Amino acid sequence: MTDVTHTTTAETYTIPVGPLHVALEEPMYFKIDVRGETIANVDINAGHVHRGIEYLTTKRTIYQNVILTERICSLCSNSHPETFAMAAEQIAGLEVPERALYLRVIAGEIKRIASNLFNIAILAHLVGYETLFMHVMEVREVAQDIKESVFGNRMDLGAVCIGGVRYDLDDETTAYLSGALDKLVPEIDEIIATYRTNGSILGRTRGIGILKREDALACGVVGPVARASGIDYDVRMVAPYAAYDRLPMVVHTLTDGDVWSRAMIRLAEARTAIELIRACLRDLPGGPTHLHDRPDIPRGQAVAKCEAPRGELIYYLKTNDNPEPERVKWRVPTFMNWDALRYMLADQKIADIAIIVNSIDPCVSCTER
Amino acid sequence: MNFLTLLARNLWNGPSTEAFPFGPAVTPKRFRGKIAFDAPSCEGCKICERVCPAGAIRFTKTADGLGFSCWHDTCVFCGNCEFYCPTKSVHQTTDWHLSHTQAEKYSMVESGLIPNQVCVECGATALDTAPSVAAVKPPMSAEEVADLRGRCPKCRAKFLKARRAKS
Amino acid sequence: MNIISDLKKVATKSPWLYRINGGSCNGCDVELATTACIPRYDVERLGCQYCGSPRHADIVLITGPLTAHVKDAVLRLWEEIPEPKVTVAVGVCPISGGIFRESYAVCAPIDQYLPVDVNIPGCPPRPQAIIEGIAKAIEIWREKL
Amino acid sequence: MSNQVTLLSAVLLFPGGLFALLFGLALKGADRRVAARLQGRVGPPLMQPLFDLVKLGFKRTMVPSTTASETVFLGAPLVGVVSMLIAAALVPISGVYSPDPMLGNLLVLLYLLMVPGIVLMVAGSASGSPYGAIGFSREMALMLAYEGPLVLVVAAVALRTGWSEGHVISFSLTEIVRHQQVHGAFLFDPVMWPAVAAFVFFYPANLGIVPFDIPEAETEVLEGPLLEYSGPALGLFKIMSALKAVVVLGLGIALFMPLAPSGVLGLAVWLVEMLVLMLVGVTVVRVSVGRMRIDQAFAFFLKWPLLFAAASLAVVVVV
Amino acid sequence: MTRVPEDLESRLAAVAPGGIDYSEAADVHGTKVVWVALADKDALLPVATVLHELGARLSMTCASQPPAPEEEEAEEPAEGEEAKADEGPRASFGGTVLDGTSYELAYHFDLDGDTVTVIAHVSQGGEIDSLTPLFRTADWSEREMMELYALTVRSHPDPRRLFIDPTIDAAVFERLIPFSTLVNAASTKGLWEKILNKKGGAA
Repeated sequence: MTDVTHTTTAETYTIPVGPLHVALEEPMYFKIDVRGETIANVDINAGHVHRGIEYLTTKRTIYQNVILTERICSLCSNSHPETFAMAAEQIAGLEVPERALYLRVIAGEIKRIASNLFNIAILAHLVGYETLFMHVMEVREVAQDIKESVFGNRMDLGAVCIGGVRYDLDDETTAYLSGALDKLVPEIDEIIATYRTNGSILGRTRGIGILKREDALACGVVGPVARASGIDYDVRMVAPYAAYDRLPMVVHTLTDGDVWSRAMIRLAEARTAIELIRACLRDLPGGPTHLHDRPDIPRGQAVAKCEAPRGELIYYLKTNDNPEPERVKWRVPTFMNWDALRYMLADQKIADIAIIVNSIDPCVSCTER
Repeated sequence: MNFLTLLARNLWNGPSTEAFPFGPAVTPKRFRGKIAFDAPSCEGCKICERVCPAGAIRFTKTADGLGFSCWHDTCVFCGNCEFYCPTKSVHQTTDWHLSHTQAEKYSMVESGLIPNQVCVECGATALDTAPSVAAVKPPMSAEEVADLRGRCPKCRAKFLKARRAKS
Repeated sequence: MNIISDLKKVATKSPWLYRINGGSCNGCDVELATTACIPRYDVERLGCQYCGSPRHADIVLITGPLTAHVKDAVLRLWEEIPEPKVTVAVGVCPISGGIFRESYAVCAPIDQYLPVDVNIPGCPPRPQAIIEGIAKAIEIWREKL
Repeated sequence: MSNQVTLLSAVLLFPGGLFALLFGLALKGADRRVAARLQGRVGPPLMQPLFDLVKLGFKRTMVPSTTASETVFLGAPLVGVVSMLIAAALVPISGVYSPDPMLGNLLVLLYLLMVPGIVLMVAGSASGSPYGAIGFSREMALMLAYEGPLVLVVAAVALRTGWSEGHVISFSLTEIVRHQQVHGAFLFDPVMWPAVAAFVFFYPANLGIVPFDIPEAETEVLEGPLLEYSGPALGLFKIMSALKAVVVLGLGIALFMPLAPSGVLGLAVWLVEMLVLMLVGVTVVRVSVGRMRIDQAFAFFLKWPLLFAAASLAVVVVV
Repeated sequence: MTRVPEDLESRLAAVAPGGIDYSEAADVHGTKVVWVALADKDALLPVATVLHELGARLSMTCASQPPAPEEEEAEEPAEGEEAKADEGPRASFGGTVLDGTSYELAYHFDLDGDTVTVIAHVSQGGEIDSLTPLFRTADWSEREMMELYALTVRSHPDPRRLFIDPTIDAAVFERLIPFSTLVNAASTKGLWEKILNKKGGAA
């Protein structure tokens, strides 16, 4: 394991990054000891987005919680209610209709496309490459339009309910959706080619913020961060849920573990997500989209997990005889990946701080709840 | 170098900027915007109040009847109310023009009133809610529903019981 | 007198935006970034520009329910923005606390701590709604100049 | 007496002062608008930089409590503006205006061109913020990197002019311009091509645009030295940078392609040349690349531009 | 990384002399979910060691304070639950009194997709061993347990607060959950009076 402990000496001085910093989409606070332009030590001070949601979940009914968990974070806002609902369905032994399983995949993968493209765009922004940033964001707008036209909101889909999904696809929306995907495919392919060859991007991301495989295992990192460090782990593959076992899933891995690898994994997954949605549209079975009424959730406990855009998301739900759950606990991918920043930032340049932090696609609002 | 082609394409195709705010903005049909309440079709079950995660919906009992209010400054536009409403008397419109000055903060409310009525049968004062007839078999005709509606909950139950006995 | 008011009119063509995240779920922030930075909405048409320093800001957009941990930082930052400025609350969280109201860690509504001029409810508001709100803010800003 | 009036008007009205300021703002506006078009946007109105400036006039200047010295904090941008006003009066417009020798020569201009960088450094450190400090060190590193090649480029031009005019070296911009009007622009002189190339790299660095906007990188050091400035004081920096754009581009034209008819037509041609230089050399560059890291930029300047400039100089000396 | 081995129950039982309550279920895809309740909380570290050797990843920990069972046991217990009812409803497996003040700690491990949840009960004011020597990732999870509950994690390397602001009192969950009167997202009365008044004024 790499040693990441450093001592502060006379030549170092401390710069604060955050808590409100333009380069960081969200408030977080690093104290960084630097020697010249090189990072000597990083201290992460967390808690700026702690809203006490775990406490709130025990004050809301299970049906309100589906929406509350959606508001934990807007970038993975479909994964939270989906996993929560999966846990509740497990406790109640509910059989979710087949059509709903496919519709859940569609909602999840659309969020994945938008979320990954957002991260890729921000990378370009941090590199100072505004045109590329705008271009990727424009491409992402196609996914945003899908969300708004099919689900009714650009961020929070409200797709999932306990026992199924709340939305349905009719002929019009299906045609719209597949048309939009056809538009996305060449654009994403072009973006992949750009990130693979562009000198400005390569110069700032290759060999930067490396996380070695053994360090990645020690930190227990998940999602694209793990897969970029050569760890072949994807919840959709190892513990299939929804309809993933019937879909052409591909897990992408790279071995370099640098900022660029993580970006390329995200792009590849956005591309795969399109194929998954297309497969869903092709195989979409008929039938109801959700169980009727509001099923009772009896006393019990369950663990459920899914692959959010940033990695494994796990929920623990414990219910008793009240309409409110007794305890809801979840662990988001960034919770695991954050700690790995210590390894990635060691001995890097100040200029790369934001780029490296962004490379784990940090979701502070998820992590701090 | 494929980037220069993108620049050229941008120049050639012209700006992709939307006309808004100088022109109209496109709103998708399914957009989940402002809440609208239709009092006459409401059954008064208050399920919307119970499933609203943000506490934006509140029913208040007044001298005139049962008041419905939804405060848009705390509503999260999730659509739970519409999804669980048995009659869809609460629904989301596509209206997103919600920005307002601070002075208007507390008037961003959608409200409605389910008025009181006098029961045609027993003369008691009761709410003029829509009767819950979706599960009634055989289905009721419009006249029957209107007839049922004029009664208080107790007399409605009696009415339905009598109808069941007949069929 | 006339020249001053003409100049003020010119000045309102240059409202610079600054975003403060008071512990939001990202939704409003991402939508703000989208609105402010991408060609589809291009607020630079209105002379708007996203700025990196609070000192350069004219219109400050606050998102999030103002968590206990971030409250002091937000208030301090807001103080650092030179007058005249217009404060806009984006999303229901800063306006009322939204879905997070009554948590032990949330201090919303934000108007208890600083004067808010415009509210843009939504969860999150769509970019067009944000532009509409910014237009309202520019109106108020003209009065304040 | 009349000499002084001419001087004063050259500094305050034309070609420096008001004229250079308005033209510089228009150049910046054109840059922003064309950049927007290249990015697929509508973009701001042409005179947006002017609107910004007017707006900043209405805002309050706040002096941060961390400031070491208020005088230095507020004085720095003023020094920057004054230096650029003088520099603008030093740039010849071929066929229209040649600067008074009283004001100085090419060497003075080079020194004046260093002032904005120094002003930014002073401003950054006076603001007392850690980002200002990083901005300071980056600005210094960048200046060290690009001043070297620039000096060699200027030396090459000065030597080539001087030798063919019969003396060793000429630091008079007027003479350099006249020489080219007679013997053809250096732009078309193969010997000078490497120097032109080196100069092309110099001016984005000097103007602080991508890929060399490292000291002001918003996402890294939050606009660095300018972080703490607001209101009119920030406006002064905007004025400084608008003037600097005119000076640097004007210098480029004077050094390499001062071919123009005289009179109003000459001015028009000069304006168009400036605009084209701005759009091709600045706008297109800044929208099509990302930012370099300071160590990358440093290494870059010590490689290609230095090599090019040295090559030109060597050829000039040998031939 | 390996999946849950066949003999996991016996392996875990071997290192937990106090006894374990083991149950295992698999979903349609064969993904296993294992629940292991420990009779003795001090068996946590040896049990975790076994899982660590299997290549498990500590994916989450959750502390909770189960409420005291309500006083309505008069009605007949449902079938199947009889055995549990006989054990005495007031104590957990292992005998920790469930009076609303004791803690239930759930440690969720991931074995290449399978989930193993180890549950330990700790009485009020008790201590639990830190898993940080085995799992680097336990650090934050355990800090979180400590800031939410009045619980001590023995030999934790960095027992500072993690997310919660210092101005908020310690053990916030114990203070708020059992005793709070706020329920069901109901908005405060004052707020609604403002809204209703405004409406009345406008009409």
